[in-house]
Amino acid sequence: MTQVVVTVMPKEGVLDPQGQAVQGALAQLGFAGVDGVRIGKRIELEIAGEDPEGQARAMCEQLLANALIEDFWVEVAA
Amino acid sequence: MTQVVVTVMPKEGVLDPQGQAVQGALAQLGFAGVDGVRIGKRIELEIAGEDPEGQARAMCEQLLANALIEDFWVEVAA
Amino acid sequence: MTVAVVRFPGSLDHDSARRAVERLGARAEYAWHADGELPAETTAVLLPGGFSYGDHLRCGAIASRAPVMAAVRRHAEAGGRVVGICNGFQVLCEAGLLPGALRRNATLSFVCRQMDLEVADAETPWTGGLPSGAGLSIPIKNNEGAWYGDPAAARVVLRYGPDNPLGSTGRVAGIASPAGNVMGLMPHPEEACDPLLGSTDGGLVLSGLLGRAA
Amino acid sequence: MTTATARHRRLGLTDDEAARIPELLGREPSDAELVMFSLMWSEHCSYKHSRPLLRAFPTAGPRVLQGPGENAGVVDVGDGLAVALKIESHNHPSAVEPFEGAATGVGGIVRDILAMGARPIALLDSLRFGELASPRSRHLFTRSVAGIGHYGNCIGVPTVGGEVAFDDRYEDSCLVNAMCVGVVAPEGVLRAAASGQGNALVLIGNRTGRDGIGGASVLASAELDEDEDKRPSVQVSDPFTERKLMDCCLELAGAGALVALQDLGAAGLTSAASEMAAKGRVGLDIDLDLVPLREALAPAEILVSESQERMLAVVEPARLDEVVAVCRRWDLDATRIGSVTEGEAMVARAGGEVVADLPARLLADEAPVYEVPRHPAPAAEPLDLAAVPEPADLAAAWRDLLARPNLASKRWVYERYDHLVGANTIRRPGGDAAVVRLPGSERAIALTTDCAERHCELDPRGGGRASVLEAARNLACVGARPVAATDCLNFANPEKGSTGWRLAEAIAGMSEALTALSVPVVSGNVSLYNESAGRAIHPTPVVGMMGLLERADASVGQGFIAEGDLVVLAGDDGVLDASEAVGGALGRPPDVDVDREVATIELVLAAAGEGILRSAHDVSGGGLAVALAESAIAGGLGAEVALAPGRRDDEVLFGEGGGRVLLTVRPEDEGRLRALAAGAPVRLATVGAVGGQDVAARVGDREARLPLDAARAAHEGGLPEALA
Ligand SMILES: Nc1ncnc2c1ncn2[C@@H]1O[C@H](COP(=O)(O)OP(=O)(O)O)[C@@H](O)[C@H]1O
Ligand SMILES: [Mg+2]
Repeated sequence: MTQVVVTVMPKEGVLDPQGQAVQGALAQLGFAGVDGVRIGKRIELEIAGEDPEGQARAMCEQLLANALIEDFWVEVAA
Repeated sequence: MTQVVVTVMPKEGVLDPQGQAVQGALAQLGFAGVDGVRIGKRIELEIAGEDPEGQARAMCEQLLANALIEDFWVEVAA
Repeated sequence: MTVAVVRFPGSLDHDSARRAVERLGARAEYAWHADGELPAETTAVLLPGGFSYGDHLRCGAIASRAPVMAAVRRHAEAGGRVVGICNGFQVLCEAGLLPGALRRNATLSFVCRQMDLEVADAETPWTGGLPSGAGLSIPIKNNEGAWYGDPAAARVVLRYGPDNPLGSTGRVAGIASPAGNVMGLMPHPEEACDPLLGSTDGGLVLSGLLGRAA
Repeated sequence: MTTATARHRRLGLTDDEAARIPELLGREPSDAELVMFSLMWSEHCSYKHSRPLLRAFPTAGPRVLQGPGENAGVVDVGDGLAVALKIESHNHPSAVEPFEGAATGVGGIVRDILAMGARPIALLDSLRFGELASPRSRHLFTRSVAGIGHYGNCIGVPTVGGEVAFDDRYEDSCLVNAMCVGVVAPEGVLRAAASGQGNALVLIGNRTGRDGIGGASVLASAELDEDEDKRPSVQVSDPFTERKLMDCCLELAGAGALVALQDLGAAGLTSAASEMAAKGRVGLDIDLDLVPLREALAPAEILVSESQERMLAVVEPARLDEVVAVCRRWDLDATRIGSVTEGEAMVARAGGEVVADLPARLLADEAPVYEVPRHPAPAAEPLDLAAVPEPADLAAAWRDLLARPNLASKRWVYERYDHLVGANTIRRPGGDAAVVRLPGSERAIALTTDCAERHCELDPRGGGRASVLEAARNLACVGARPVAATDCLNFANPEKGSTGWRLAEAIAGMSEALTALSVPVVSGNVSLYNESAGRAIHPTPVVGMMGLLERADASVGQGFIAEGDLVVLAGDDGVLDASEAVGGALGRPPDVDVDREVATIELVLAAAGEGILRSAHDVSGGGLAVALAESAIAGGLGAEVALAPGRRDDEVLFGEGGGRVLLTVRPEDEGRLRALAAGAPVRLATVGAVGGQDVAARVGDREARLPLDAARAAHEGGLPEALA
């Protein structure tokens, strides 16, 4: 089993209403100097077998990310 | 402005229905050897002023994470 | 006329959709997500609303990869009529059968509300022959109903009036494929087919299921 | 003190209770047994402080198929249909984590209905929080609403009604009560009684984890500010699994594949299994090693885990494969964890060892019962109007009332709920009661929840009557005859002060009104210890009531219909005591005249039955003026009324109580309406007519006038602005 982390973030330029809302809420709580809040997903998986990174990429392309609105990257635990 | 990344994950032992559902879907798609899928949030922010890491922790405690069911950690871009 | 109403785990509106289709005088048959084929006599397909697979990951994403969707795709590519309502619309976009994606509402909340819609394209089978600009009243109820995409690249069939709480691009409420045989919309026509429930405009949309294949 | 006694106290058992256990068992309990007793004998599971008082409720009636004592009550509504209903609290979990607490509260009540073999068709929620000026209360309120919406929306059961109120007294102890209603064929009603020696005990649904361990005894039966460390791990809701559980269990019930069905709620497997065994007077032999786990757990933990989205079924061996196959098809775990045995022993094994072996009834039925102290509270004094400043500008006061969070439109709440799914919602939230068509029938049911908590604070018996009568009036206003009730008694610590007396008085008052209405209580729930830091909630006996319409298309709305219709006020005068106008539990409302209020309800039902009612609206918070504005806003039509002077103008306009209903009829039907009232103890006054784009009320020579748009802006804007 290899520990793999997939990160999925809203594409640059695609506005992120949730991120904006959180930014507003933080300002309300008194966190003045906060900007550029963006919220994405961190997906942790254990993958068996060959080429866990390649498998993870395939999972992203087939399911985990929507290329129209999201970017993703894959990290494999050393 | 300092680039800060906050990661929020479901606590160990706390039910993660989303992870369960995604694991089931990956199996259906033919990704046999996948296990322990857990899904959390990655929050990117730019923080101005002193001690961005400390500020980010405070944000987690007050808003970004729910200590009862979630763990969080903070990374500051070098 | 037999409309296949597809059921995924977490489908919620299949029963109301079935009743609405039967009101229009057609037969309705359930199709099961795990089956690779639609019922033999299927003439049109309806993907109902709901929270398929709990809306986990992205709404409609997991359902769009279910075995039955291959059969739905073949049906659509052969020119057969397909309508996706709410979660069904999300499934069609995730499956690439319609352009764009459905994102979190601008309100960041679930919205259940009767909506004023207007016909943006009178040439598809999905507006009962109403002229462009004609009005319909159909409820919405969703969390991720903001269509995002290039309106120019899509065939916009229905728009919200000035009140667009979801914040969809170009006030889009429903779009069709270029040929018009595949339709997706966030409003719930099956909730607007019975005078007792306040509106029958939904029947105009669902009647698109009964026409001949385009 | 020995560590053993220290342990039973940590588990929440008194020394007397701990001493009773060896007497009942004839030996010392095993550790697992002690844990099981501590949960089953908690207030939440055993009702040990309230059971004797609950006997006062009327529970019988010709329609009652199942009264209190099962997972939910069931009433026959004709047309070959029965309806199951129940309301339940999830107050303490919601105070700890409002989103998950409220969400799992909905999940729990839905499983209670499911356990009767009924298909859930409607949800309601009754909520109480501190004033919205408090950030904590805003957080608890908005997150609870989000949690209720998340769960109800995701399982596809419409949330068609409920109520929300804000009062300082709920600042530390918010209330989240959820009600569910389901339909079932009378012959299809399932029960929880296990039977059939050798039958299989099957656990269906989510895997078991450390969720909410100790929840029942700790969260629901002790004041929250005691030992923080007693707080169990928070239960996370999984509505997707719940929906599959619904579809699956209903398919199994429909196929007649289940001998008995029971949800796993408080005290988890221990409670579900011991109640099934005790009800069926049989034994159960459970192998804990077979329970599917999410993480490693000790046997005692498996026995009391409150992991959500699980059901326990009794299945004949011959049908076991069929049952497992259906569950697989719904992608649900279904595991045979034990069998029904002879005798009455509930046996639990782990690793080949017996970890518990005791008569199930000791857990389910033999909990100690306590008489609560009943110290009457000193009688409150009627309001001294001289001390209440009279508003100089009545129109401004009217507008302000319409915008008060307690009276403003609750659209902000119910638009976050799918109140339509199922395509049966005939009258949507926002009116006096929701109307839901019974699938496959010409009939419909009406649903409401109500409670007059401020009245209860000042006069628990009168408030108990008022709570029941308002619920019945809300149903009558949509044209539905009240047929059954469920109740959730939210009170403070019954061992302290006058709380025990208030509980008994409220139950007595509720019972008087229920008896007069011939409405039985078929199910209910008790939530005590709703106090902390010395602040106790108002006595809050929430009434959930169901009414029946013979014809689904015959319901009545609260909105004005047409210019020229006459506005008729039925009922007696209101007062400012305990009113929103004075902003709290002040004064003492006059005695509630049950007979007169019931007569008014009967008149409304008779008029609705003859089809002469154009609109009907219960006069509640904010009095006549607010009811008038609500009917005008709902209908998009104004009205002009003139009211008899003689009392203070603000009391005439904003006074509450008196069991009043605001009706409209065509001018030609006024005579018929009066004829229907002839001889009945009902006061009828034709006060004006529908028309124009203002709402205007004259008292003597003083007039208050609001443009409809201004009234709507205040009413719709009140809640969003309080949250902004
Ligand atoms: N928490 C809630 N959930 C769903 N609907 C609600 C809620 N609160 C209020 N409503 C809707 O708004 C209506 C009016 O609320 P309210 O004026 O408090 O009722 P009433 O005064 O008749 O008890 C309710 O009957 C219900 O339909
Ligand atoms: Mg009312």
